[in-house]
Amino acid sequence: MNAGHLFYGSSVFLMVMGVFIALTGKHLIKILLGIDLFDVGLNLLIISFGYVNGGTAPIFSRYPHVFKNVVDPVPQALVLTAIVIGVAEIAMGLAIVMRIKEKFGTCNISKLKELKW
Amino acid sequence: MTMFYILLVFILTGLLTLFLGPIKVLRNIVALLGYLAGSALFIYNIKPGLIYSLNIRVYNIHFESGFSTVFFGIIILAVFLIFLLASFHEENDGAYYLFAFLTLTGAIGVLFAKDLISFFFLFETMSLFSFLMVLKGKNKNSPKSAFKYLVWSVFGGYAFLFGTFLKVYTTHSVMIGDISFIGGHIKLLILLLILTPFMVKAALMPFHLWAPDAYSDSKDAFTVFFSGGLSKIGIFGYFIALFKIFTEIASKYPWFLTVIAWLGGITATLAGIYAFMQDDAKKLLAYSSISQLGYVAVGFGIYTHYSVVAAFFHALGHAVYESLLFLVVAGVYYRVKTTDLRKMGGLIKKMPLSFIGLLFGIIATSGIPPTIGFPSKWLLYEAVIMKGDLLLTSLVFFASITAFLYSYKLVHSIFLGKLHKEHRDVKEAPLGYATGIILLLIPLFVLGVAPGIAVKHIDYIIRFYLKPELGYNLTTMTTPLGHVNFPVVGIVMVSMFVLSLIIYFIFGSTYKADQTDNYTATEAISDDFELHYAGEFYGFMRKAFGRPLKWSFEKLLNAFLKLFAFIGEIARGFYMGDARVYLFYLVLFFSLLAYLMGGKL
Amino acid sequence: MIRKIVAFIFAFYFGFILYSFIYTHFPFGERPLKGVAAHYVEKGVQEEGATNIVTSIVTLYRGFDTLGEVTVLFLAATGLGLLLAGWKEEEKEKPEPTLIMETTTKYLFPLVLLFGSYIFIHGHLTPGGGFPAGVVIATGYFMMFIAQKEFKPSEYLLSATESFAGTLYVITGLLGLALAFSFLANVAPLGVPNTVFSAGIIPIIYIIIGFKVGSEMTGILQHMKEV
Amino acid sequence: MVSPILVIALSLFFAFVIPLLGMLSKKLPRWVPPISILVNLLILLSNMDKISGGAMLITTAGIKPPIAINLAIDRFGFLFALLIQTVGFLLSIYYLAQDTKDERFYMLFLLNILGASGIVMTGDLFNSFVFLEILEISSFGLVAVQKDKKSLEGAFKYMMIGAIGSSLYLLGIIVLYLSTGSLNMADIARLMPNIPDSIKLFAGLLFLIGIGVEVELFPLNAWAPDAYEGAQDSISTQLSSIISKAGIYLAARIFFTIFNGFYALEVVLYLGIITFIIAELAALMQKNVKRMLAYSSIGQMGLLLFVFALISKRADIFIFTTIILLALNHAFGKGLLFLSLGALTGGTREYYIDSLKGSGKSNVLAGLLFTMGAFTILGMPFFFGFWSKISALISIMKAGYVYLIGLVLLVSLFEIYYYGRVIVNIFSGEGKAQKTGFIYASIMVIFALFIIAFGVWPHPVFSFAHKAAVALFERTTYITSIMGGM
Repeated sequence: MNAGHLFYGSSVFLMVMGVFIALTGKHLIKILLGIDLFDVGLNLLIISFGYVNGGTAPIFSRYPHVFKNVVDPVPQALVLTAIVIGVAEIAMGLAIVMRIKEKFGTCNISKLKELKW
Repeated sequence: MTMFYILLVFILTGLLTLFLGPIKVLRNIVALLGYLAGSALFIYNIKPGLIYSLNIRVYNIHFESGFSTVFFGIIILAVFLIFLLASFHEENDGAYYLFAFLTLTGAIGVLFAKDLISFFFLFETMSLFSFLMVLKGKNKNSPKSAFKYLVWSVFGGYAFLFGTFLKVYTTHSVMIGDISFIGGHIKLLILLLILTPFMVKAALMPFHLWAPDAYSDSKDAFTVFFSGGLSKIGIFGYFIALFKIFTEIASKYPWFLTVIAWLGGITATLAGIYAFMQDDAKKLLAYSSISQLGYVAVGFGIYTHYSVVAAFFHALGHAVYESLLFLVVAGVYYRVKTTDLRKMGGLIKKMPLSFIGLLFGIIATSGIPPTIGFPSKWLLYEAVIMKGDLLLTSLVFFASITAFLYSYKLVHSIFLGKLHKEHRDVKEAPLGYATGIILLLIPLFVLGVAPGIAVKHIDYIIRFYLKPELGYNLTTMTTPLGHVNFPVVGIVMVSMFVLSLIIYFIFGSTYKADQTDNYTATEAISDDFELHYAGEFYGFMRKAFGRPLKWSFEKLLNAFLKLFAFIGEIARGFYMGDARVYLFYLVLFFSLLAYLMGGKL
Repeated sequence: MIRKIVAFIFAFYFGFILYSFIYTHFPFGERPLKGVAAHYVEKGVQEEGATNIVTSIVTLYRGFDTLGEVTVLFLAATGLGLLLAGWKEEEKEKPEPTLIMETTTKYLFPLVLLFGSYIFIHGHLTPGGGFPAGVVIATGYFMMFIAQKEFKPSEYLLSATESFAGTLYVITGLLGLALAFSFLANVAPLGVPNTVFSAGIIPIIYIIIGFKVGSEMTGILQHMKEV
Repeated sequence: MVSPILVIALSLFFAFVIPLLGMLSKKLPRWVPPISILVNLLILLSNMDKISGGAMLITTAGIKPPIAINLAIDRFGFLFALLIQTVGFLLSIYYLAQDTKDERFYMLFLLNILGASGIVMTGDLFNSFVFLEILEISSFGLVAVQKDKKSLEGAFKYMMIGAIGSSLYLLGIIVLYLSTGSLNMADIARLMPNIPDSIKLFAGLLFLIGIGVEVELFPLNAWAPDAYEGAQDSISTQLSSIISKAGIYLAARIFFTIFNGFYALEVVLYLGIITFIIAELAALMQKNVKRMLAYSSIGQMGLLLFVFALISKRADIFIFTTIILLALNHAFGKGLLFLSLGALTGGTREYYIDSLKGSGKSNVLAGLLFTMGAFTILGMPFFFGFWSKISALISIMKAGYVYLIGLVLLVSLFEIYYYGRVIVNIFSGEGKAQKTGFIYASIMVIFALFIIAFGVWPHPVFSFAHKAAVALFERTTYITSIMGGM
């Protein structure tokens, strides 16, 4: 069991759980949380991709003394974007769910059956 | 270039009439002028052998004119004139003329097309705008009939397109040209596919289902053009498919021709039977039109020189008398506002010119000399007999009998017998109709007496493809079976008629009665009581033929439609889940693809 | 139940495929820095003057993404506002905040705001930056929403801050276009690395982002709270 | 020189400014989208002759790619940008005439257009993800903006599938980044031969799902009918005319330019035709006209994708010309259909075929325009659809699937059936009298004019599409024009 199993494994596990919850959840908020979990797992996964053995954070606080061994900064920058996007998505989703609760009077996904014909 | 200009003139005329908006007189005049300009261009400039092509980046439009172009072009333009004359009296608006002129553009353009894609383009134009024309139609059923027509004609068009692509794929040429050299049986498939839209247009059974409804539910003036003019495109298509595209059909697949001949025979007979069972004048005429077009298919199916001449001539005749009949009915409708045969009668004194038109129309339909119907029927019978197919021969002869039956029903129900009370003040059909009737009566007789005028031209069209067997000059024809002189036959016929008339006047006992008189023997009946024999006309025939005809191709088609609907419901079920189900599709899709990739990952 | 089992099987199959793929092809920590990452690490400080490489990536190298990201957040805030506009207020029993909560938050609030400002000002030197700073500020407001019953920041002001910060961001980018013919180019002097006044426009952008994210997150929270 | 990056920057600026303007006056915000999009159009048009051969490179942050993000506009992307902005402009005029709307609606609308234009202009893979998210999130908002049951349900379904789809798209980007060390499309395309096949396969799969959701590919398109049906008519127009077009662009860019037709296209080939058949079958018996249009839209997209994927069987520029023609036809035709359907219902949101009876007689213009839209989708002569349909069939033939033409035409016959049914229905019987506003009517007429003008004289469109297709087809030119002569 090395660190790779831990980092990759836990983030993939989060993604799997997210999909599982989104597939089986009945409550809309639960489903949204499943999607969020999926996003979180993905973000963790991306961060773990950036790791370089023995690397440190890419912040050169003792400039001009520069470390040669740093982790990949790009996935971190990307994840920053991805997190914000995830937040925006969930916020939008929550707004929709709140309105659904108001209109349908329920958050049970199997009661949402307006669009069929 | 002229060919292109002709089409342009027609399109522009249509657009101009559209924008002239509410002024009816102006619209009519512009339509007539535009038509005249276009036809003048056609008649003076279109000679066989013109070529024109236009490049629009990816596609090249190729135009070419041949003898057949001129022949069919003149027929269609002539019928369109009759349509215009009648439509002056119709309720028309800008869109009406736009659609009509675009239909004409398509119809004339098809005759010019040299490559199959242009052909398809113009053919679809014609179908599309004639569909819109039917959609604008006169009664509640028109949209439904228009729908049927659209589906059928697009079905034909798509079959044609598929055939086109198969042809292009196998021969690497998009031009209308020979496919006989292709190996394998794919050429038969191509031929069949290319022939389909023409069988639809010419209403050959089993592709006729749209025709009765579409003919009877379109505006009366347009029906004249629809039946008389547009069906000619179907005939033109037979010619293109059987002579230009598959030149060696007779030697390679003779049975295919036999099938066409038989389909034609069956169409002629069955449509004839259907015709005399109709109680609506336009429906009756629609079936009669289908029946007559069946003869044309027989002519093409027999595929000898004089049978094809007969087919072409019959197409010409069909244009003349079918237009005439529809025109008369349109005129009658204009005056009495009905086409229901049970509600008319005794109009002979009120509308004498219409009566004469209808009378000679049905005489021509039945193929009696000295009218235009006779030469083609005569040739056709000879061709059938020469072919030696007894069954087909009897079928064709039987079809002629039905023609007598429905013709008589038509003339009797409308013009003879007792006049209805509410029709006492009916006047003769107005000027446009009357002019049309007179204009059509001229070729009806002239070509009946001197068919050589047209036959000469037809001979030019087909002599390149078939060994000339028919001898002809202006007024006579010689076939392997014999010789006929049409003026002589005509004179004999007329003198027989005069003779019988004399006998009738001398020996017949007549009692003069008013048209509204209820001529019963002893019982006293009030004047309101309708005694006109029209309701159960040929009731015994209906009893005889009705039951076997119940089973129809339409039912089979509906069953097919139900099957597709069922499949559609299943497909629709896919889209009926909730969000989780949709997500499940996504996961399933991922898993499936990943599984299929298997070890490669 | 069957649904759960099937979902379980497929979800795990998905995870299995993913895991086996990444584990064979991208073993953990064994990937050398290459391509753009290597460039950023080696040349980043000289080019942009920020010692925090992630920051210079976020604001400059991939600054266009960040602009998009800010837009997404803005979008979420407006979309939320649009969807929840005209919500019928229901009188709900809200738990009364305790005295301890009320008093603590009153004193904590300025400190949280200060901390947030610190983070975005030092974004190019230390971990952090505009986004975390904005969230920290929003947390301060969130605290106040919970603890203070009557606390209600002016929606007008929030919205104005949000819009103003957004337009400023775009204008900063356009400045680069005007002066250096490239959108979001670093036109300000780079200064001495590892000092507050360095790294050109990075601190400016992060300040703008801090304000923007702070006001947007607060706006989202306020909308949610009002429902 | 007006840099095309202003298209994005100024749209953003205008979007951010809307709340400020809204504080001044309630009337001002609605003028922002038309003005902004008009400015965008002018900027684009002023750059028209500067874009030739390869792609036009526009850097950000003053640094050359692949280090920094860049925009890369070739003729293909330019055509799509122009299409998106044109349709967007028409719709913005349409919203101008609508009654009191929340000012935030205009922001959402503007950002939606921005997201789509960003996708077609960017040269960076991750940047395209960001714009995709802008597009998607604004679409959820726009679909739900009606705030009734149907629209909310449609928006939720769209959101759920869209979120997971775009996450997988992101994962695909990361996989490509890890194996090439770059996020620039041209750079990745250059380095593509060095990537092992198994990674390509997996990344292709992830992209297939991410983009498949956007372009309504078969098992991923289940959200589409719901979202189309739930949204208001103009938003449905936007979904079909703008959003799916951005998806098509992305599909072409990723599967062709980056992956060079590797593997994923073959899946698209089969799925495209399956999508086409299933969607048309589903539309066959659909009673709700709007949902029927949605199915038809999916079907058209399926055909488009199928034709696009033919490139893996035969490399021919004509195939790309065809997909551009199909996309243009679909954008204008479907847009017209949705708008005129809205006019026919008179804003009642009653889309059942029976309730539409006679509406074409009381509102003749809308009825005719609906008919025109149907005709162009059906590929009738004198409408643009004819040329695109014929081109599609020619492409299929060129790729050697000549018997599939029969299948495609058979399925098209279903189209005739269900469109014909609706047309006949709206022109029969008597309907309630309704009026369409002048602006609404003129927007529809402009859509129709596009269709007819392109249909009657397709020459300019052909040459324009051909040039765009060449730009897409020559991927090495694209790569070298971005990365320099490497």
